[in-house]
Amino acid sequence: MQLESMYQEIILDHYRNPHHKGLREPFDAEVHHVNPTCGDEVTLRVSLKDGADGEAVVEDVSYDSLGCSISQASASVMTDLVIGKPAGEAMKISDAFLELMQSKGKAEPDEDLLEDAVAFAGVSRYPARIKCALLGWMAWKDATARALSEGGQHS
Amino acid sequence: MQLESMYQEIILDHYRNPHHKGLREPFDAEVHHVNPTCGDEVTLRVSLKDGADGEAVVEDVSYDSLGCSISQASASVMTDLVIGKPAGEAMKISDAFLELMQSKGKAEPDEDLLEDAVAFAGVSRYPARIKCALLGWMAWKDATARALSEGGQHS
Amino acid sequence: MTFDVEVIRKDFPALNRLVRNGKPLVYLDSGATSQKPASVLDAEREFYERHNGAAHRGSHLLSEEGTEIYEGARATVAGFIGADENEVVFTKAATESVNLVAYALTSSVKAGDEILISEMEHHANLVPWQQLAQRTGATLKWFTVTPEGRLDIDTSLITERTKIVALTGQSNVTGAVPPIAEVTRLAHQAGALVLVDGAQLVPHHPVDVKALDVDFLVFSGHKMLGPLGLGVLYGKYAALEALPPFLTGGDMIEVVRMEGSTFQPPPMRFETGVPPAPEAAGLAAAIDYLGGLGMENVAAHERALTARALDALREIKGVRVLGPDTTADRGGAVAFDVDGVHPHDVSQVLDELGIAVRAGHHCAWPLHRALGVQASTRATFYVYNSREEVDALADGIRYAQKFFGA
Amino acid sequence: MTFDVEVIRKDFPALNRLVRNGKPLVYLDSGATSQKPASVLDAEREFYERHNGAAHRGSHLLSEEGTEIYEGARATVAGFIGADENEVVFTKAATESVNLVAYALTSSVKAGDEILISEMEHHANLVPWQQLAQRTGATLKWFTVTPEGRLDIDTSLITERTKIVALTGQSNVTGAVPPIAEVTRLAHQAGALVLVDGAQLVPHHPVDVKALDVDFLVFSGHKMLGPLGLGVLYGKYAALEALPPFLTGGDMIEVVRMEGSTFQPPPMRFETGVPPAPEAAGLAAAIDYLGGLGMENVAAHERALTARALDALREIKGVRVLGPDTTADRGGAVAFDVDGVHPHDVSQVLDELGIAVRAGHHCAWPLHRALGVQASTRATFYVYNSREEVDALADGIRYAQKFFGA
Ligand SMILES: Cc1ncc(COP(=O)(O)O)c(C=O)c1O
Ligand SMILES: Cc1ncc(COP(=O)(O)O)c(C=O)c1O
Repeated sequence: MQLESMYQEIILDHYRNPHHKGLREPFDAEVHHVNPTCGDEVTLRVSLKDGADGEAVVEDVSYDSLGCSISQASASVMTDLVIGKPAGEAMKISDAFLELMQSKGKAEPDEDLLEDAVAFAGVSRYPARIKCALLGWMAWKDATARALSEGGQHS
Repeated sequence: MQLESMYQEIILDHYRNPHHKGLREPFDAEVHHVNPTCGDEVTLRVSLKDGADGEAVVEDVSYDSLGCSISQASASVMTDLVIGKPAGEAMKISDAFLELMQSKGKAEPDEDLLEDAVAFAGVSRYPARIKCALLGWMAWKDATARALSEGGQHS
Repeated sequence: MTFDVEVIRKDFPALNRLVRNGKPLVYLDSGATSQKPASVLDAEREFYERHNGAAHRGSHLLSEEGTEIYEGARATVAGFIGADENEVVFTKAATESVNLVAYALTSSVKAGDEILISEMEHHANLVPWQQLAQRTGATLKWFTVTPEGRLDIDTSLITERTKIVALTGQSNVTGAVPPIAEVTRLAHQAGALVLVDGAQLVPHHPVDVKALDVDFLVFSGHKMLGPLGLGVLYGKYAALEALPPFLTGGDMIEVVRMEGSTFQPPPMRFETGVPPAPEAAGLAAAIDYLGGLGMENVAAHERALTARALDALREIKGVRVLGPDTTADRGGAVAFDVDGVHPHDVSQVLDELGIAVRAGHHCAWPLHRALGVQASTRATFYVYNSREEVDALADGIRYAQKFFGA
Repeated sequence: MTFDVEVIRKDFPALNRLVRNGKPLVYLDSGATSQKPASVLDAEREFYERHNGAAHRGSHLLSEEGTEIYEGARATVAGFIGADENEVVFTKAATESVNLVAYALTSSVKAGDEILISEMEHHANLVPWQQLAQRTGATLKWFTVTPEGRLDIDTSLITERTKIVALTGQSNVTGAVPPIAEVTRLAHQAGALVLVDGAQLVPHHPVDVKALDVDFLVFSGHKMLGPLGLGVLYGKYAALEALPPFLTGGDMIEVVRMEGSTFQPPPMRFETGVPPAPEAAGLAAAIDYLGGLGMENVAAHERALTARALDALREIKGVRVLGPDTTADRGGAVAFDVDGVHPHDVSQVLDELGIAVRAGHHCAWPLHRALGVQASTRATFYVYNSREEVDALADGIRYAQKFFGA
């Protein structure tokens, strides 16, 4: 049975007890993303602040979502990884996660960078589920891009 | 070589020396038919008159046409067969010819009824050519039906 | 007539396929696309290896043979549904067939007219009508569904403004079979046309278009043992004749001049380009195969499997079947909700066990909303499915519940 | 690189076919549809026998594999023409591809706008534009042809009112290859879109869409060794993105509500229904086959055959070749007129000798009118044709002349 390689304990934990879930104020941008094949959806808010060096920092990510274990757990892990990070660094993590998902199970994920998110390596062998794992990340990326393009007014 | 079974001498004769060709006056109906795959065309006129028993008789069929040997010869043979016949009898000949064409080379044509037109039996084995053989006949049928429906004013 | 699944299965090469870790394939996704018997694959290949000339186009032997096979397939399809040959139009799929009618009606539908569909339609019989309404200013109306997933026939929706009623012949989610003949009678009284989406009906039940009296019936070859890439639009000849062409180009024309063109009568008017004759040969072989089994027997076999599935799922705590709970007016699509386990997770566990089902809204999103679920897991049955496979499904669902602690 | 026709022919099962009275088949009708190598038929069959799940739809193994094969084929097609993957839309044929663009432009073309085509178009790239003009009130204009069958480029026809220029990449009658890159430059300067009908170009020449810079390129798989039932629409991503959907239904949607729907970005926006993945697998195999030969070599081989045919036909009294008399900017379609023998009769005699050609106007009726003939006989060449077959054609024409006493 290969199920355990996809549904690792860490994923099921995040699924049962998602972190940072629920919509919170204040926020700089809110987006709503949908997975067209199953109707899974996420509403996600990003709040940025100016960091010490003037670079935007992800102050908070809050979300409400409906979806499968993979999409729920992935959103939860994502918030752990990006909250508190400078936006540029968080984007890099997001890119690394995207790359991992497109690797067809063949990548050696960077555990220092991706932390709990390496648990999703097994998902990348199931093309139909990659969209699930990416739903929250894509929403975050979209919301953050919007918040940044709204002229650096992050508070 | 099976060519001779399609291009019987009788067909080639009619092709080289078509009967009743050329458009003539007077006429009760004129039609223009086209074979959409090759652009072959025929303009055909029918003149009817009232017969002894009140039934319409085919007085004249005249036509102008562009087309292959089969379509030219077939139109020529057709005029020989229908001119001078009561419309009902001519329609029967036309139906018999249609049936022969749809027989895939398997019919025993009625030589008394079809006369020279039995020579086209071989054509019925070549589906792409059946339309050629029918072009003139269909035009005649159409023109005659129109002439008849115009209220029996045949002179 | 014996209906021996073990014998039938031998005709389907794909069913020998081993999946995840060498498990035998339990294919319960025929509602998406069916497997093909070898005779269908042979017919298609034989066409390419021996008769591959452009049908309707050449005057050489291959082209003649191609034409005969293509037109022979049209006759086979016509015979299968009780239509005349010139009432059968080949398209690429049921979806194109619906679009063809919806586009061709553009010039005869006006602002203020109404188009009537239902909440239980597949997107293929829904979005094209939204688009027609948008193009013309007509109003889209719809029958809702009852909590059991049956059509809620509010006859007041059929009025003299109704131009066309487009309804599914069998839901691809709940299996519900609406009373088509009855709705058709009402629609015709009001002067409306009727189109039935038979994508899930024609593969599974005997269908006689003359008895149904519908104006248009659409379906796809690939859901009835035939190849992908070929669909059918049946239309009463007069109904087809009243439509202008849709896709235009070669073969469907009568005379072409730069200044304008005229068109062939149906069915040629609606078929353009080199015809998909190999696929038509395959579909004819599929229909021969189904005819050999007998459509009554096919329907009875699926009814038995569906009854068994409904019984088995009823016994699993936390499982709710969407749609009718009995096999009355219900075909073999069984969609369900597992409390606490998302359909994607259910289907993933089943897939790992070798059981192929579908998860999501199955291109029937409004129906899922109406039934109060976001998505569902769906098993669909066909001629090659066995009772053991139904039992495996039930066991698999239990295993998924255990795995996710639901 | 050696190009050994005898070796190539062994890959094509249909070429072993004996025709009329046991004669070997001389297939000179690839312009209508090409023969298929066994590898293409194998790829399609392998799909059905092992990976037949609905692509894009299921979350089970077969469906995953089907999706990978389908998307892999898209990548192969993209690579073949120098496009990006998301610029390749699968349709059922070149004809549908043209119709897709013509319908999708409906809302952006207005009365007073102009659509520019040419007199040498196949009906597939002609009638859809007549229809678009009719729907929108736009004016259809066209380039005429010179007596040699070349495009007569009257640049004054390209104005700021021109919305789209739709031109053939290679005439299916005369073989003439218009200066696409040049016309495209002029059209773009005027702000018009450019669509090229590549049905006879892509199978026979190396094509790089980036170099041509056209906005849309359409072609059919079945004319390039692939299966019937699959065509391609290439579009620059921005050009595709500017188009609304055409065929609507499942898969191409984003969110569907009864009240309205939203749609996916390209290429998904233009593909609805269960995808023709087996045909796509076949087309990918066809492209692999052509890639193995090398498109430069394919073009050179056909050029040699065409030169030989032009030379041979020039020597037959009473035969007139339609179109250019040399191979400069000319592909391997050789249509001709035989004085005193109708094309149907010529082709019938050739067929009796085992030589398959096409007779008629080849879906290019206005071009035939422009060249002053009612119809013609056409031979078209491809990778598997030999010099001996060209010689057989010339001998056959002589025999036909004798038979009819011309
Ligand atoms: C130049 C040209 N364009 C378009 C087409 C249409 O191709 P299809 O029938 O595959 O759509 C053809 C072939 O018939 C052609 O030769
Ligand atoms: C009820 C129903 N209608 C229409 C379709 C569309 O069929 P296709 O994708 O073959 O066009 C389907 C299948 O997906 C269906 O189940």
